[in-house]
Amino acid sequence: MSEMVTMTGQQAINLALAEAMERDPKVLVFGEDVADREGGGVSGTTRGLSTRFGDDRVRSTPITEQAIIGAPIGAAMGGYKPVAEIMLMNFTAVAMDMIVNHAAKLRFMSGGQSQVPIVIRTMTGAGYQTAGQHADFLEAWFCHTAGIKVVAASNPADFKGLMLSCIDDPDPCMFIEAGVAIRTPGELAVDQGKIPLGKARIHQAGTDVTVISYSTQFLRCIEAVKELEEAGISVELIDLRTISPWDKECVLASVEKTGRAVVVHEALRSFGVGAEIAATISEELFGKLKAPVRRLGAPYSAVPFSKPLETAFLVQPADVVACVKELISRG
Amino acid sequence: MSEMVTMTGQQAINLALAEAMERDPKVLVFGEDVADREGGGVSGTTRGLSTRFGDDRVRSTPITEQAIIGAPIGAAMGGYKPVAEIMLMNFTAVAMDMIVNHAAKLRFMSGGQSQVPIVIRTMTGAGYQTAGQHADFLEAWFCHTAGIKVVAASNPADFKGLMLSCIDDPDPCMFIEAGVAIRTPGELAVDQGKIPLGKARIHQAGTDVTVISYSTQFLRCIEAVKELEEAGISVELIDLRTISPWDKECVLASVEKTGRAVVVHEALRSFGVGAEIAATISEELFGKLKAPVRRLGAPYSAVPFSKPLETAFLVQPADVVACVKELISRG
Amino acid sequence: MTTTPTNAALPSAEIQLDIFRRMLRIERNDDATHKQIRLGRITSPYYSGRGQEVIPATMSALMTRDDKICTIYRGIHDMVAKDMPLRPLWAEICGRVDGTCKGKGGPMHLTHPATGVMVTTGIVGSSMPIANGLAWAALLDGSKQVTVAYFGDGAANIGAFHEALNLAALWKLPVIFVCQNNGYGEHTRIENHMAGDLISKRAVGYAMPGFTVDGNDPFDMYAHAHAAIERARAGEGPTLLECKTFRFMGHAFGDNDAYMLEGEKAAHMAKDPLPAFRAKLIASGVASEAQLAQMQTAIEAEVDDAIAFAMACEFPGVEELRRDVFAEEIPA
Amino acid sequence: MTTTPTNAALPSAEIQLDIFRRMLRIERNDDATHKQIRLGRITSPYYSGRGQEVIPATMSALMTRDDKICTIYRGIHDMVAKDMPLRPLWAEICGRVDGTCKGKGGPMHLTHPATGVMVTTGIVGSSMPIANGLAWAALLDGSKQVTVAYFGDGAANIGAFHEALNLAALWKLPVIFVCQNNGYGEHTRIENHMAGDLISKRAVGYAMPGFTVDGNDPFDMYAHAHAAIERARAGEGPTLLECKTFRFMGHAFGDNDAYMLEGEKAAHMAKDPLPAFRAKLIASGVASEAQLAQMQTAIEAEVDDAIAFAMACEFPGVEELRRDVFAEEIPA
Ligand SMILES: Cc1ncc(C[n+]2csc(CCOP(=O)(O)OP(=O)(O)O)c2C)c(N)n1
Ligand SMILES: Cc1ncc(C[n+]2csc(CCOP(=O)(O)OP(=O)(O)O)c2C)c(N)n1
Ligand SMILES: [Mg+2]
Ligand SMILES: [Mg+2]
Repeated sequence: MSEMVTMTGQQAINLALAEAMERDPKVLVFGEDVADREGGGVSGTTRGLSTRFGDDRVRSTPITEQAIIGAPIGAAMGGYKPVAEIMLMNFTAVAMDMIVNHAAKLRFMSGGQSQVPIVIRTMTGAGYQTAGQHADFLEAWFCHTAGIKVVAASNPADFKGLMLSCIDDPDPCMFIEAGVAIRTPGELAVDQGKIPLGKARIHQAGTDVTVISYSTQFLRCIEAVKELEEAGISVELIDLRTISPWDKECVLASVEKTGRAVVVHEALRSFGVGAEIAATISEELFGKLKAPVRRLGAPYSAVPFSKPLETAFLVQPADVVACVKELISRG
Repeated sequence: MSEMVTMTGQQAINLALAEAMERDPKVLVFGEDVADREGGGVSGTTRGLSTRFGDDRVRSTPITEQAIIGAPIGAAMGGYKPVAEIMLMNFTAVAMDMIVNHAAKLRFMSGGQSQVPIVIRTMTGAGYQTAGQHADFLEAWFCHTAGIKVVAASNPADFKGLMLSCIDDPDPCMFIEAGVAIRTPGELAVDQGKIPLGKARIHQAGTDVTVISYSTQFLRCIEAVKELEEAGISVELIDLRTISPWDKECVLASVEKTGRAVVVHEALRSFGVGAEIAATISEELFGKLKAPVRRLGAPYSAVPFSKPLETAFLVQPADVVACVKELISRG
Repeated sequence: MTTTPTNAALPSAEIQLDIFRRMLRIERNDDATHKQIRLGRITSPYYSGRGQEVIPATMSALMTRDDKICTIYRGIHDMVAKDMPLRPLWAEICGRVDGTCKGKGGPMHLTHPATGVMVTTGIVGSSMPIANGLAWAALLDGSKQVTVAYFGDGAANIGAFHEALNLAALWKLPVIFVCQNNGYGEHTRIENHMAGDLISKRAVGYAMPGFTVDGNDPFDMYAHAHAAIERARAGEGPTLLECKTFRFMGHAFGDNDAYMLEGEKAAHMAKDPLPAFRAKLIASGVASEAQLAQMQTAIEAEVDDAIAFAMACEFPGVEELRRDVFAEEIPA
Repeated sequence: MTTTPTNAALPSAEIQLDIFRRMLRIERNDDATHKQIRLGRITSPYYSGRGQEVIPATMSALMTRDDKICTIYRGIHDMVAKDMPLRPLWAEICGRVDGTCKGKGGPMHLTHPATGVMVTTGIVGSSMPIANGLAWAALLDGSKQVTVAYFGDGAANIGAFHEALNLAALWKLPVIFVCQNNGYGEHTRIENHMAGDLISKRAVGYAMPGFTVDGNDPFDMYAHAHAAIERARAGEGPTLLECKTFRFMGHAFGDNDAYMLEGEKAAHMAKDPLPAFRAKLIASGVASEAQLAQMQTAIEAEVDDAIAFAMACEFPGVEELRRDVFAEEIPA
């Protein structure tokens, strides 16, 4: 077994970028403030890369989100593997045409002649009182778009391993760096390598209920599960990691075993990723479930500013605990 | 009973706009080519309005989707009720920031001080070989956004009645004018008035299965249902009309009765509107269903150009028939 | 483009004093904000407008209460200049239910239509297309109202800027595009984010008047703002004002300044427009030392009162998550 | 801005002939397309480039096979000018599996990297930001490759135009922004969609060279295109060329022309650049009547062959819906 080190997700992503750039001269980093002259990223995730790999490969851009995705698309078709940063996920709205109508579709529309191996890194998540336009989880938009993969890790090992895979993937990937998740330290092997896309991770095995989550909300589920274990409830906890394509096989096998499922995410509950997962479980395991599949997500509102509202907006560990207990109580 | 007339959805929308403009001088129409000098809209939906109500109230714009939504937002806050056209739904991607980060959120973020009573009209739908960037159904994006209503009618009466309601609604509405649906003639009362938002329409009552659909795909379901009736299967067919907020009460009551449900839409099946509806039905009617809830939607690909592919991409009446028969066959 | 308009308007003594009052109100309020942050009473990010006071103070001195502004996350100075009352402003910053937005929007989305603060956006560039709509409404109303869209130098590179300027010029909308060019977009210097030397030159492409103004000089600001507002009120259309200035507190309050040129910030702070204008008012006899001291005391009292008020307010209840999503409350 | 560059390059006789060949290939192919539409063999919308031949013909005469273009729905003339082979082009238009894109993209998304046709977009303005990336790649590669982004006058008002031009100028990317200004965006005349008189003036805001060119005059086009391409290859950055022209077939083939000014189209067609240039080549002795007739015969044979080929091809099978979504096929 390799040596373990402790670091934050941000540091793990930084390592992944550095390793990929070291290995492959075609890997580029691009976005607002990403170069060291500008501080290596608004929260330092790309710090040191321009100094090490040069300003040609790590370039700060104007505030110009359409161009920030457009140029990587073109560069990718020119043989490069650009990792582009859209500072916050809400700003993907400004680049939506480039992401959805172009990056995701060019391979298909060209009959396979064009490939767009870009990675779009983006931060998001509530909890910092940044209010309505800086904290949305919008992964459902991209999951509903054919031709782009969507990844949202919760811990440093996955951030590193999945970033390495996204960079090498021949297709566009949206890589979500949730604020809380990338700042939470964790252990990973010094030589942590690629982790395959599309594969969930069973964080812990259990028999009574399956809890499925990802990103920051997964961390809140870990807390909830501790409390549930203390109450004698055995939880199988799954970190989806890749949201599209998601690991149906893993989830269905788990719920087939436990008979109960709760899907938890930070995004709006309505029309969210949880709907697809819950609908699939209910359909595929019809007649085999002990209880209805529950979904926990944000209420139907914008992210509020005021701290008590922001807290109420987020699914809290206690909500997960209550939901699981209710399911178990149904027998 | 009032006299009935036959017209297309386009004509019905035109009537609704004219009536609303006649009644309320604050109603404005805005978008690319919408004035008569430019032909009254790329497919003529706004024809005659600028001649009748003046160029101040009906204005053709540059190709400038961010400004096409931005200006109505401001005008709405200034007391007007703009109806803005984004020619095709794929181009909402260019205006996504204005729609999602602004129109949908300003009321909430301002604590109720701002209101944005705009209507965004937009065409879409496959079947015309316009390929990957001109035919997407993207309603799921907007359903997953708090603060905007999403409407997609299938027939002239609903197009008129719902448009009248959208214009009077104090909040932003996305009004989907699917190409096939707006061109299909139908009957409506000469004095067709408002139809409330959020209310589904039971097109026909039935006992064996509930089919839930909207927009063009609803028309294909009508065909399917005819065939099913001939096969002795009694279908309750629901036209959702408003997709967000959708009429949960109506749908749940129906499926509680029939015990079986199929949701059908033209958008991608994955992470589509059908997922929310299916997940809700499965959850709320747990233990009361005779069969799993099925969802029919497009495969996970861009809209293809070639006719045979385009046909295969769309859910056809035969697919609905097969799906319902399979559900019934389960007993 | 850098020349002062011919027949440049000069601010009267009264207006000079009014500009100074607004500047001082911004600065005192900003200073109080730093204190509250240090006390841990404000936990959200704060984007200070300190150093940029002259721009909104002068614009506001020329605007009526009915005139509108659309501003950005770095916009509290714009609101204070527009005479937004401080009690609800502070209550909002503190997330209280008596805030202008009931605590739902916070400092990045402060809104107060009663004083003409229509939109505060956190999305770079998005103030401009919306300002066009307010101006369009005024035009249709036949009113003389003008709308000011504030934005930064970084925002001059985003698509919304271009779309908004084209439409405004094409339709002769009564809007003034006021760029507060502080030389940086977050940590990126203007020469690294913008092609071309002057933002005002971009007006050429829309056949719109565009001027580069000393945004720290109330007289230069006044002359250009006056001409632009007159133009807009006369139905002659929009103007682009590039107002050069500097932000004394960096991007977000508490950021480190490593990305700045050495000595750059100190050099700018040495030319702080607030004490400079104060000295000028006294030297030119527009105001007395005592008068300005009294003004300051009054402003500080207002700020202190607002903070005390805010701290005493309640937080909103969770039912507020169901309110103001739509006009009609969402059922529990 | 409207002046021809000093030391204007003149096309050699050989290049003049090459430009004409490309123009004729466009026109003959376009004419054949009309026929196939009338025969009901093409059912998708068609956006004809008839009337605009000189622009891509001249650009292409100056480009190597390795140079790239990014074009738009009205782009078949651009592709034909770039010498895209007609067989796979026609197979694509007819939705056949032997089309360049296996029938998945169709005429609005025709792509053929082998001849440098990298992207064809149906979204107004979106060719430009992507062209920047191809140019950026060439720059990093240290190659002399240039990228041309084609777009229309209407596209000059959308945000992507602005963002792309700023970035290209800032980074000195080897890209040429070629606006085919045909005076209309769908049914809207340029004076009703654009503020300002010349699109080329928008280059001023980016300190980028910008020129208004007679897009129907191969000599004027050549001089400007030559200078722009040389500039790009020399690492001096992008150029904006506004090339004035007219579309003879309206927006979409079969549209009515009610929105045009009376006599406008007829006046333009009377100055059809194709016969005019043909006459000039003969008058100046660059080519003989017989030579050009032979050229035409050869082109017509190529077009006929391509159509026959396309019609004989198979349609793609439904399994193609699972292919090319990702590199890896999606399991059934
Ligand atoms: C569309 C968008 N992209 C990026 C950001 C992140 N961001 C916030 S402020 C800022 C800098 C803006 O600079 P400038 O326009 O000069 O205004 P200033 O902050 O200097 O007042 C950036 C990049 C954003 N809010 N919106
Ligand atoms: C973003 C976007 N908005 C609207 C459209 C619809 N549309 C297609 S072509 C066109 C006109 C474009 O005009 P111009 O740029 O002048 O090019 P031309 O067609 O004249 O060659 C419009 C509005 C579109 N395709 N994309
Ligand atoms: Mg700035
Ligand atoms: Mg045009």
